[in-house]
Amino acid sequence: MPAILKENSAIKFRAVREARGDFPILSTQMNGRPLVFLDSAASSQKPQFVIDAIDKYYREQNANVHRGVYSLSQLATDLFEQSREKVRAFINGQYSREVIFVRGATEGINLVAQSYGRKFFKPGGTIILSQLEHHSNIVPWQMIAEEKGLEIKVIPINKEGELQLDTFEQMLSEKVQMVAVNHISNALGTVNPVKEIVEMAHRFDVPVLIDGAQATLHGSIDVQEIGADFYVFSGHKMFGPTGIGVLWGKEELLNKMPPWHGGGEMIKTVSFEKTTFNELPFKFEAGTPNICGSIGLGAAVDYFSQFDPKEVVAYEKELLAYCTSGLEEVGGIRFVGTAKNKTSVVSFLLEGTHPYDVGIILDKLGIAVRTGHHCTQPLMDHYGIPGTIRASMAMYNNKEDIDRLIEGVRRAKMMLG
Amino acid sequence: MPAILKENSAIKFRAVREARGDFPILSTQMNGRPLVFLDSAASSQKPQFVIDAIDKYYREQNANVHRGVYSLSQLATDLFEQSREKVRAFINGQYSREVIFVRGATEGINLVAQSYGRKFFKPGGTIILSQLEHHSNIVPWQMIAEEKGLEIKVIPINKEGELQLDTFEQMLSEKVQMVAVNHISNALGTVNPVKEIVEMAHRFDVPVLIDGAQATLHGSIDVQEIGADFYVFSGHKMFGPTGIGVLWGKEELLNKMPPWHGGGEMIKTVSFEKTTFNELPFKFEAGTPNICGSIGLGAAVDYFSQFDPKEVVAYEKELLAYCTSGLEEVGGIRFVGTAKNKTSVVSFLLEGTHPYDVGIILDKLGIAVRTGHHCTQPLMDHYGIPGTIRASMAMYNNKEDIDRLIEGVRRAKMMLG
Amino acid sequence: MPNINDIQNEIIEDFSLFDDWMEKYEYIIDMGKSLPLIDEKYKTDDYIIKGCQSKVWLKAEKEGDRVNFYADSDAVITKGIISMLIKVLSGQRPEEIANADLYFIEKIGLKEHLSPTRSNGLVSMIKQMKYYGLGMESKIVN
Amino acid sequence: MPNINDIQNEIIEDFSLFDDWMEKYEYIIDMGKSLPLIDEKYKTDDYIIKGCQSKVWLKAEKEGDRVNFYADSDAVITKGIISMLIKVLSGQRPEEIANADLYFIEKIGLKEHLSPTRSNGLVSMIKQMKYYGLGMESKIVN
Ligand SMILES: Cc1ncc(COP(=O)(O)O)c(C=O)c1O
Ligand SMILES: Cc1ncc(COP(=O)(O)O)c(C=O)c1O
Repeated sequence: MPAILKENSAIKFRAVREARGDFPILSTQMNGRPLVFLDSAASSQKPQFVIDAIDKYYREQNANVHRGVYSLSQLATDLFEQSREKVRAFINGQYSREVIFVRGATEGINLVAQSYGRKFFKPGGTIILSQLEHHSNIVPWQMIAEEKGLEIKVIPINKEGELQLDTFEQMLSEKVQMVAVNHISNALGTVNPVKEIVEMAHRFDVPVLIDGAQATLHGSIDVQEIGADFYVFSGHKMFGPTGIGVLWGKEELLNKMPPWHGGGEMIKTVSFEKTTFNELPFKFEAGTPNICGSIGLGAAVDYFSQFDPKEVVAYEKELLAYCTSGLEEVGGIRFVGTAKNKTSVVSFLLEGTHPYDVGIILDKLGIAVRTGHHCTQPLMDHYGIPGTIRASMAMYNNKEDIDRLIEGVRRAKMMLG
Repeated sequence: MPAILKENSAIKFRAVREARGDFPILSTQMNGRPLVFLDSAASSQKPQFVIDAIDKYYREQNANVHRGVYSLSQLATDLFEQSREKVRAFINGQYSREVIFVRGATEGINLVAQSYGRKFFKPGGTIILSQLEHHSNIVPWQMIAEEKGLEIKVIPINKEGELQLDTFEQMLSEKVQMVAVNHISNALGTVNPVKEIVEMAHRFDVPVLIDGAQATLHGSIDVQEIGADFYVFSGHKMFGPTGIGVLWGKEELLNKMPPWHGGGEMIKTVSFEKTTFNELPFKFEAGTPNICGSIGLGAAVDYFSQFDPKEVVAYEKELLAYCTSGLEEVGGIRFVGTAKNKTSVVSFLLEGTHPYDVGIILDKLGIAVRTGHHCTQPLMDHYGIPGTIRASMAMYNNKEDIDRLIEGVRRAKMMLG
Repeated sequence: MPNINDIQNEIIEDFSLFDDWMEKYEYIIDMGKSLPLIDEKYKTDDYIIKGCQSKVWLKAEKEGDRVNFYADSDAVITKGIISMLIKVLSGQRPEEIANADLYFIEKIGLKEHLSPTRSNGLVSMIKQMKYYGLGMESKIVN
Repeated sequence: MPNINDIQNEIIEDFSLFDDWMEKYEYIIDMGKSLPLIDEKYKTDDYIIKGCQSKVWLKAEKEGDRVNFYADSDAVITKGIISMLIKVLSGQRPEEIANADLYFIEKIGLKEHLSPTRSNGLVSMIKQMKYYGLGMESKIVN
């Protein structure tokens, strides 16, 4: 159990149903109708609590960090480093210095691919990804694979959209130099058995990066329990600000990796003859960091801890079931991704229509869903479809949102059919 | 003249003296005294105008960009791309697609060093930097120089802290593959003759990167007039949010450079067999960008345009002169950096004291200055000093701030002397 | 052949009859459904303009001093808009195509579909049509 | 030799006499100025603990069952605080040093100087002193 839960076990949690009121944007309108926001997998909305933290930072606390002796700079530094510690607790990492602030999941993956990859990848080796991956967990590996002469292999999925672990097992060998898979699929919602994947890979001493971009919206994570070597995620997908994310890595590995970006903050001493690098986490944080972004992410973690994660999961499951059965009743729906273990994401097609057309009509009705390939073209190619309509739900959604969606899909069916 | 000025020539500017009231943090206290903020070269404070733009974004406009067909996502995308256009106008770039959003100046320099450098640098070549550079404009070049086998040469300075252009001229040859110098020195305030430097380098077809981190706080820039190939700066140093900055580059060069980070947004098509990359600017913007950061930076540009740049410069020169003569009267002051052309930065030492001790005492008096090496260790080594006390002023400072500083330095002198 | 602005004004008049977005979209969808706009054999990568959201195929043919356009999309709303663009531009003289001010789109309230950030392929398609008008055959793939 | 907490309490009492930060800092500065805390020959890179803002040199010597500390800094306020730390920890038994709870720093209102983010070298210095207490000679350079 993540530390954050243990610490909070005495706390009286707020009811999940209260969450909705915390998000100002959910009371706005889109095309003249109350906004129904069902695109949280692309980016979540922000509670007033996080917005306030940002506002307060710029009004009262702003200064550059790690540099000034004056109190304001000390305050900003303390807030920034406290956020690092909050994130550590949220993912139950061992040390806060294992938490590297980056722009988002994408940058975290690039950091590992470039820094770890350039030092440790050997020509002729293999990188294992999965058919479910987001482009951000494909392209960085393709780039380093091409540079260093490695091959990429892909864990296949069954028609429900679940990873085929038996095939994965056969793919593993000493030649494999990295396994990188997502915790939860953004396009389908499949929750992957990451703990098993890590165990299997570790039998061959293969390091594993878990792309947790879609996992942190649904509650805290336990990286030690998962056992991964690297875990990345984005603040904007978990009620936090844009422009901030986290690479967590095992200290031992991060210590062995060369720095990636050079600049201020990441050095110990600089001369034109010889430069020595700083320790973790600063070694990987060149330049002025996104100070306010980190503090906003810390606030998002605090916001989360007001709710009982078990209740969040249960509530989201309820929404998922309600949405799925509602859409079934409409008729002519093809669900894409029907894994047994999935989060509150429903990807579907409406027979005889293009997702874009459905998206346009829903938009006119004030309903925000995502249509298209969801940055998972290889997955769409696998299913032989151009894309899907995806409704992704967070704890701030409610059944009325789903009712509006279902009604909207009915309308689209009527208009397009 | 930058386009932004032309466009605004009919506008009635606000008086620079009104600026101070726009910055909420300047009415707060530090150690029980009204804050005197004199560390704008490290990070500027933010006007309510920028804070409001951020607040509004999260309360009313937030969604992921370039992805959704729904109106909210279109709105966020439009705001994001409008900010790119605002930045283009602010620096008078030719096309907005030449404006690449990055985390800050440091990331911009790393991007060029890694992407341009890895493709075009040839072993045995030379990179020219200057003695004045910030670590962020040294270390990225050292890293790529080491990787590719290049040598770094350094433009020397005279004792006033001005670049020696005659020596620079002698250093130039066909072997030189990049010149990277700052527009304005953060440690000394020296304004460098960047246009001349570019002209000289271009005679040998050597590309030039200008580190403009310290320049944008003092008004708009004209990259076409300067003639540079690359120009980088940070939002947080120009009234904008943290976590956002800009690499501007000539389209022709940017087009030739390979992508650096891989991921969503920067691709056209992805398959496990073959991935094709997107056009400018997206080729260099992998993953979800700092959407709110970019919009905040656009707001900072708008804020700037409320004032007459000529008046800003004149006002800051007045503050500089007032501060310099005030400190002279204290006695025992050694000024470090006395270039003829400098911005409102005063770097100094108080005889017989350590900068840290002075910084601590000023802090107790509510005065925020920066002490230390200012991320310019080679420059400090050049002067044979561990660091300086640096007061850096922006248009929101006033003479009372300087009076408080002078009084504080007197007090420090008394206590430490 | 009526000129570009006559056709635009006609479309604007047609649309002025609609009371709400529903009727308007139903009309666009109908147009998208009814018209065969391009021969299936041209729906290949040679003629594609790729938007992130929907695909567009476009073919131009010169006939005397006129340019004829044939186009299609896999999304029906996109196709409906295309059919209006063809109505306005196809069969016109190159210079007129190149210089056309397509104000009808904004007037009938479809501006959002032609935002450069919409990525449905329509902006690139119009650019491409105007290139043809300029006698340039270079293909822009977006 | 009085024990660690006795000395701490004494310092706290001394400081309770001061009315404001000025007097307090004048006292610390005086301490920083007066004491020769380490032999010049030890102010080398072998004994340095590098803060970003000020340098600290630290040397430990075992004498019987006690550890003596000698230290210095190039910044006088840092040096003044060092002199108090030496007063408290030098000449004590290793286990006591290792286990010492240095509460006086907070009590006299200097906590901020020992924030891990202060980068004046003091935090690393205390860590180093405690390492010596544990009999570990590994040097931490910060
Ligand atoms: C001259 C100069 N260059 C580069 C930088 C680095 O900027 P940032 O830390 O925002 O990336 C700075 C600021 O610290 C600077 O003053
Ligand atoms: C599974 C997955 N991985 C990676 C990413 C990339 O995250 P970001 O764009 O915030 O870097 C996303 C989100 O788009 C995602 O859903």
